[in-house]
Amino acid sequence: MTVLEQPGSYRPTPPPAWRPRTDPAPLLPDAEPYRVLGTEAAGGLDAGLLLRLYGHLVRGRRYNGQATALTRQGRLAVYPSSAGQEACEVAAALALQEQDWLFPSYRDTLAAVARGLDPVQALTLLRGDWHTGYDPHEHRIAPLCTPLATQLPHAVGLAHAARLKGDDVVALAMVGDGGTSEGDFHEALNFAAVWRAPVVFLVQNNGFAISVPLAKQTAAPSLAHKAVGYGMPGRLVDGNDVAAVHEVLTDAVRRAREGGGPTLVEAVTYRMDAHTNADDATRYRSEAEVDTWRGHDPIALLEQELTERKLLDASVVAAEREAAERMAADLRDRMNQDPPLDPMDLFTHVYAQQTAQLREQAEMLRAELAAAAEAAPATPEGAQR
Amino acid sequence: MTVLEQPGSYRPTPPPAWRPRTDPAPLLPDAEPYRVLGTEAAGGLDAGLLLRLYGHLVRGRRYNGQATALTRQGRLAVYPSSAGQEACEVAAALALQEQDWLFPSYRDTLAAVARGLDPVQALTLLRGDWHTGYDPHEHRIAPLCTPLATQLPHAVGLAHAARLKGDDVVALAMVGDGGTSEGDFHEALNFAAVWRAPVVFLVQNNGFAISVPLAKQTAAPSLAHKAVGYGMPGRLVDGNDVAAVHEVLTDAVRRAREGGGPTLVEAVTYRMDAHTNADDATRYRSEAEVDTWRGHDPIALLEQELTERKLLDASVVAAEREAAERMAADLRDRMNQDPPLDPMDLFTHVYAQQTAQLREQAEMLRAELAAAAEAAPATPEGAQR
Amino acid sequence: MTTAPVRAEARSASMAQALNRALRDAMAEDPSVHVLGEDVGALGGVFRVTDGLVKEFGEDRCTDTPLAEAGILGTAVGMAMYGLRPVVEMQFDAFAYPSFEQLISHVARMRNRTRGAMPMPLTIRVPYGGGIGGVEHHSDSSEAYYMATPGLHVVTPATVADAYGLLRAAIASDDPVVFLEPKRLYWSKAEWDPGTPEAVPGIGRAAVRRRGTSATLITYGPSLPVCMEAAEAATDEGWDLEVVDLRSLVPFDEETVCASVRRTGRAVIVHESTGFGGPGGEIAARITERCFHHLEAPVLRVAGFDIPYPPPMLERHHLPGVDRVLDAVARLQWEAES
Amino acid sequence: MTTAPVRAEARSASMAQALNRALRDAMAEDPSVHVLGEDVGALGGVFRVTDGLVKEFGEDRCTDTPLAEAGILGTAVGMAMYGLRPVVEMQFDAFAYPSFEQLISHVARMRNRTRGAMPMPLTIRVPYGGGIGGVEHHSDSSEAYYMATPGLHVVTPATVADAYGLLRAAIASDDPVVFLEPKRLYWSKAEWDPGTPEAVPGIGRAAVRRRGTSATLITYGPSLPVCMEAAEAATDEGWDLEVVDLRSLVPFDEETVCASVRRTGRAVIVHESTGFGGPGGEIAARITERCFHHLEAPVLRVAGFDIPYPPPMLERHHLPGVDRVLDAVARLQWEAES
Ligand SMILES: Cc1ncc(C[n+]2csc(CCOP(=O)(O)OP(=O)(O)O)c2C)c(N)n1
Ligand SMILES: Cc1ncc(C[n+]2csc(CCOP(=O)(O)OP(=O)(O)O)c2C)c(N)n1
Ligand SMILES: [Mg+2]
Ligand SMILES: [Mg+2]
Repeated sequence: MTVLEQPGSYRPTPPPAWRPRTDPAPLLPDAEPYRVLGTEAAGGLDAGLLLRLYGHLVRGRRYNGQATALTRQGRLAVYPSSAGQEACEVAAALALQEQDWLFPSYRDTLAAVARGLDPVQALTLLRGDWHTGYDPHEHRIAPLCTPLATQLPHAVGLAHAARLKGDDVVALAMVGDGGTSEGDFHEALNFAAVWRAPVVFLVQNNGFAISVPLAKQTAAPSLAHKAVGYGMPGRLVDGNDVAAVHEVLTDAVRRAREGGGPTLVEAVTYRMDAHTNADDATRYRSEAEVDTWRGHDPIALLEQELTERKLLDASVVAAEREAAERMAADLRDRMNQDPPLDPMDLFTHVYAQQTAQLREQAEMLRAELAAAAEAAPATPEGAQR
Repeated sequence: MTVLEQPGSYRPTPPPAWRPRTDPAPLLPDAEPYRVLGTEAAGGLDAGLLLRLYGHLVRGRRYNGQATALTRQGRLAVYPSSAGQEACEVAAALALQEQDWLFPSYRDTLAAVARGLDPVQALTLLRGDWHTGYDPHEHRIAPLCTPLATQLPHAVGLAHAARLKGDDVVALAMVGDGGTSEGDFHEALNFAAVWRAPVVFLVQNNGFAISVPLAKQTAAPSLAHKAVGYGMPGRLVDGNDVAAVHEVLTDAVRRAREGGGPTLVEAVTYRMDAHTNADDATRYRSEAEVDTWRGHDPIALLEQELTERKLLDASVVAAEREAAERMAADLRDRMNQDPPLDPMDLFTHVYAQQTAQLREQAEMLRAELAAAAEAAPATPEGAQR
Repeated sequence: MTTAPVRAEARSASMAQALNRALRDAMAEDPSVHVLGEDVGALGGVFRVTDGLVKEFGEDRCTDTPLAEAGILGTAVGMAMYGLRPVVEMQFDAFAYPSFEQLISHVARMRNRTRGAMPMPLTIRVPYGGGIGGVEHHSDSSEAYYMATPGLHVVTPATVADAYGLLRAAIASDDPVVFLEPKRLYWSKAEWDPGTPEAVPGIGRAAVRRRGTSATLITYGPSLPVCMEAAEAATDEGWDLEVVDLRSLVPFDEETVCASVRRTGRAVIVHESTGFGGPGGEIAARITERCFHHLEAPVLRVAGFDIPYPPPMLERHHLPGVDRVLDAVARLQWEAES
Repeated sequence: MTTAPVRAEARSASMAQALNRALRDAMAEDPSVHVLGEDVGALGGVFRVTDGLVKEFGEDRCTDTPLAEAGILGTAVGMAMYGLRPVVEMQFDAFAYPSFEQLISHVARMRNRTRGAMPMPLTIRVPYGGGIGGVEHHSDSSEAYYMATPGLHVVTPATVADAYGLLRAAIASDDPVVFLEPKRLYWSKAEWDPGTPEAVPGIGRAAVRRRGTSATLITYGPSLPVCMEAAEAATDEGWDLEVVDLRSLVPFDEETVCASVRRTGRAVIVHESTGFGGPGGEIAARITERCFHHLEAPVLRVAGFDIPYPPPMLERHHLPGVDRVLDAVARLQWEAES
C-alpha cells in the first residue's frame, strides 16, 4: 500500500491521467472587439452583400419603430425592441443557410423577420392571440423563447440530432448578456462542445439585463472568454458593425458545418430603447450614456462606409426607406385587424388526442359561450378585445 | 436617425461600452498540474507540516478501508470511498482556519473528519439513522451534499454573508469533475466572482462521474480553465501531491481572506475504489488503468519525500499506523452499536413549530408504535434494523 | 404607476405599496434582513415592490444579482446558514422553476436534515397568477408545486392589509415561506393605516371575509375579489354565501374551513390554478374526510382548465369568473333540500 | 443482480429486465428512438435498465451525457424538435428537479404553443419512491409535481408485464410521458413472456387487480403489492376488497375508478407520496364529485407523512404498509351500515 512496502515505485511524474488537452490559446478571443467597417478590411467587402445588409438594417429599424408604436395603440401587449441591435439581428439571420435553424430569444423577432418570417406571425406572441405565431418548421425558426437561455440546449439537441441523421444543418442560438448567467447557458455550451455539435451561440451583450448592468452580471474579461472553459473558441465582435458580425457568424457557421464544433460569439452592442415599452430606463441609465451610443449607430456606421465607397446615394437611401415604409404600413394595417380568436383552441393542442377530461372542460366552455352568444348575439368573438 | 441626417457623427471607434476588463492572462492555469513532492521546491517544505499531513493521510486511508468494511458488515447503507484521493481531502481540511467553513460533497466525509468531525457523525448519513449527523456550526462543516454542485452556491452565500458582517471567514467548497457540468456550478462561480466572495472551489477531478470518463464530461483544456470565464484565477494541481494541494489551497484561502476574491482549483487525482461499494467499476475501466495510478499513490509520494529527507523511519510509520488502527478500531466498535432511533423524530424538525397536521400524524404513529409494543413488548425500537 | 412612499397614516394604498412598506419596515427593524433578486435595486423590481430599498439600505442589503434563479436561491440558502434573513424575489412565477432543486432539496429540508441546527428563515416572493395580459410564462399559478413540498410554508395575501401583515410574518418566520403575490391585485387599493396594521394573526389562519349560511366559497389570492363579487350576485338567487380567504395554503387552516363548511353544509373551492392536481383537490379531499356527514353535496371546484396558461387574448375564458362560480353554486344539489 | 438478456419465451423476469427489453425492442424497431442520460452507456444505468444498449446500438443511440439534468432534458427537447424520440433517464427522482424548468416550460407546452407543429414525443424515465434504503434525495415520490403540469402524461407500472407494455406505449406516444419506475419493484419478478406481452391497453387505462365488493383500494406503482397483501389480509376481517391499479395518473381513468367505487361504495387511496398536496387529494376529490351519492363513507387516504423523506432506518415508519391500509379500511364507517 505504501512505498515502504513497494520500494522503487516512487516516480515524481505527472498524474497518469493528465494529458494536456486542447491548447487554450486558439480558444481565447481577441482583446478588442473585431471591427470591419471603417478599417482597411472593409475595402474587400462585397458591395452586394453590404447593400443587402443595409436594406435589412433600414427595414429593421423601421420595424422596431412600428412595433413600438403598435404597443401605444394597444395592438401589442408588449414589445421588447431591438433598436440599436439591428446589426446583430440581421447578421444572425443572414449568416444561416436555408436548411439551418435559428433559435431566437424573446427579443429577436427582427432576426426571425430578417430570415423570412411574416412580421405578423413573429409578433403573435406579443400581440397575445397565441403563443408561437408560426410553424417553426416552415422557416426553421424555433419558438421565440421567453425563459432565458432555455432555448440554448434545444439548439444543441437539434443540431446534434441533425448531425446524427447525417443532415447538413447548423443551429444558431441567440441569448442576451444576462442570459449567460443562467445554468442552462452553461449546460448547453458544455453539451455542444462535448458532442462537437454544429451550433453557434450568439450573445448580444447590450449592456443590460433589464436594469442590471454587465458589471453586476459578470466579472469575466469578456463574455467571449467563457468559451475557453468549454473548449470552444470565443469570438468578440463589435455588434454594431454589421459587416463584422456577419463575417464572424458566417465563419462560425461554416466551421460548425464542416464539423469543427461550436463557437461562442459575443457581440458588443447597446439597447437604445427601454427593455420593453413597459420599462422605465431612466431609473437605471443616463441619457448621456445612451447618447454616446447614438454616435455608434449600426446604420450610421454602414452608411458611412457605403457613402465612402460611393455605393450609397440619396436615391438608394430613399428607395430603402420607401421599402421600409411599405413594410411598416403593411404591418400596421394587418396588425390593426383583430385576429381571429377561437376560445376552443384552448383545448385543441394540449395533447395529440384530447383527453376525456379536457373534452368535458371544452364542453363546459362551449356551453358558456353559447349561452353568452344567446344573451348578446351581436358580438362576434373576434371583436371582443 | 442615420448618418445622412447627422453628418460627421461617424467614428470608427470601438463600441462605447467596451472597456477591456480583466486581463485574462493571470487567470489562466499552468499547462501542467503543479507539483511539489519530488521537485526542488520540496526542499523548502516545513517538516512539521509534512509529518502532520502524513499522519492524516495514513489515518485517512485506514478510514476509507474501515468504512468500506462496514458496508460489507451491513453497518453502512453505502460508502463512497475517497481512497486514492486522500491528499485532496486532507489538504482541503488543513488549508482552512478554525473560523472558516467547509462545504463537502457526499464523497468528502474524510475532509470533514480531518477537520475534526467525529467519524461516526460523519457517517450518520451513510449509516442511515439520520441525514446530517452533526451540528454544522460546531466545526463549521455544511451538511454533506448529495445533489451534485448544489452546495456551491451555499458556500458563496455564506462567505458573502460573513464578509457583509465583517467576519474573517473563508468558505472552501468541494465538488467532483462531474459536478462541474451542473448549472449550479456555473451560477455559483459567477456569483462568487461578481461579489468577490471569499470562496475557494476545489474540483477533485478523479477521472470519472460514476462510469462517465472526463472526456465525455468536458472538452475544456482543463477544468481549471473554466475559471477564466468567471474572471477568477484557475489553478491546476497534482491532486495526489499533498504538499502541492495544500500549498495551492492555502494560497487561495489566503487570497480570499485578503479580499482577493474566489479561486477555482482543479486537483487531478483518481478514485481507486469503485464509485461506491454498490458500484461495479469493471464495467467501465480497466485494472491496467487503476494500476498506473497505484504508482502515483499520494501516501507513497509523500513517504518517498519524507524518507529522502530522513524524516521518516520505521518507528514513525509504525506509530502512525498504530494511531490509524486505533481510530479504525474505535470507529468499528462504535459503528457496531445500533444507533438510538426514535421514530417520532420524523415529525420534530420539519418546522420550527409543529403544525396541527403533523401533530395529528405524529399521534397516529405514536398509537401504532404503542400497539406494536403491546403486541411484542420485548423488541426495543433501536434494535429493529 | 406611482411608487411614492407610503406615509404612516390611514390612506389609500395599493398592495404593491403595502408590500414595499413591509420590506422597508422589516429591513429597518432587523439588519439581518437582506433583499436579493433580479432588478430589485435601481429599478425597484418590475412591479416596483422593492422601490427605494437600495437607496435607503444600500446595495449590500438590497442586491441586484446576476440573472440566475437557482443561484439566487442557492446563495440565499448560504446567507441563511450564516444567520441572515434573505428575502428573495423571483421575477415571475414561471421563472422560479430553475430554482426548484434548491427549493425542494435544500430550502425545504435543511432544518429537518440538521435536526433543527440549520433553520432556513428565508422568504421567497413569487408574483403569481394571470389576468394581467402577460405573454406565455408570465401568468402561471404554481402553488401546487409548493404545497406538495413538506418543509415550506405557502402564504398568499388577497388584501392590502394582509399583504403587509403576512409579509412581515413571513420574514419573521424561522421557516422558509413561499410568499405568493397575486399579480393582478398589485394595483388594487384600500384604505390602510400601516401605523396600526389590521391584526393579521400570523401564518396559518384563514379569514372569513363574508359571513353566510347557504354555502362556503373557499378561495385565496387573486380569486378572492371574484368570490366576493359572486357572493354579492348570489343574493339575487337567494343564496347567502360565506367566503373564506385561506391566506395560508401551508399550514392549512382546517379549523376555520371545516367550521364554516359544517355550518353551511356546502362548499365550492375557487382558484386560478389548474384543477387537476391543483390545490383544490387537497382542500376538497380534506374537507370531505373531516366533514362528510355535514355535506349536503360534494365539494365542488372552480379552477383554471387543465391546460397551459392561455395567451392574453384568451385568458378571460380560462380564469374562473363570477358566472362560473355561480354555476358551481347552482350545482350544489339544492333540490335535494326541498 | 443479473442483467442477462431476456429471451422471448415465458420465464421469470424482473421489472428491470422487462424495462430493458422494452427499450431494446423500441430501439430496434424505430431508429429515431435514442436513449440518453447519466451512466446509461457502459454501466447500463445504476439500476441496469439500459444494460447492453450501447453495445447493441452504439453510443449515438445510447449516450452517456455530461452530468446535468437540465441539459439532458433540454437537448432532448431539441432532438425531439428534429423528429427523434428521445428516452431520457433521470438517475433518481430528486435529481430530476434541476430539469423542472425545461419540463414545465418547454416539454409540457411545446405542442400547445406551436398549435401542434412541434410535438414532444419524449419519454422521461424517473426511478421513484422509497423502500430501498436510499440516503436522502434518493427516495422521493415526486408524482404530484408532474400531475400538476398540464401537457404531460404520467405513467407508472406496478407489474413486470406493465413495465414492458407501458414503456413501449410511452415511447410510442406522440406526447411527452413522465414514466415513473418504482425503485423497490425493479427486482420484483414474474413469469412473463415478452413474445406475447400481456395486453396493455395503452396509456390512460387503470386495471382492476382484484375484484371485490366491500370497498375499493386505489393505488399505483410501489403500493400495489401492499394493497394486494392488505386485500388478502382483509378477508380475515370479512372485507372483500377491490384493488384498482391506476397505471396512468395522467390521463386519469375516471371511468374505471368511478365504476369500482360506485359498486363498492367505499374507497381508500394508497400511495407513498406525501398526503398533503399529493396525488390522493385530486383522486379523492374527483371521486367524491362524481360518485357522491354512492359513497357510504368519505374517501380516505393512506399516504406518506407530510415530511421530507426519512433516513433509511426510519423509512418503514413512513411508508404505507398493510396495517395502515387495514386501519383505514376499518375507518370506512361500516357501523353506519348495520
Ligand atoms: C429564466 C428567466 N428569468 C427571468 C426572466 C425575466 N426577464 C426577462 S428579460 C430579462 C433580462 C434579460 O437580459 P439579457 O439576457 O441581457 O437580454 P436582453 O433583454 O438584454 O436582450 C429578465 C430578467 C426570464 N424571462 N426568464
Ligand atoms: C444532481 C445530481 N444528479 C445526479 C446524481 C447522482 N450521482 C451521484 S454521484 C454521481 C457522479 C458524481 O461524479 P463527480 O462529480 O465526478 O464526483 P465523484 O463521484 O467522482 O466524486 C452521480 C451522477 C446526484 N447525486 N445529483
Ligand atoms: Mg442584455
Ligand atoms: Mg469524479
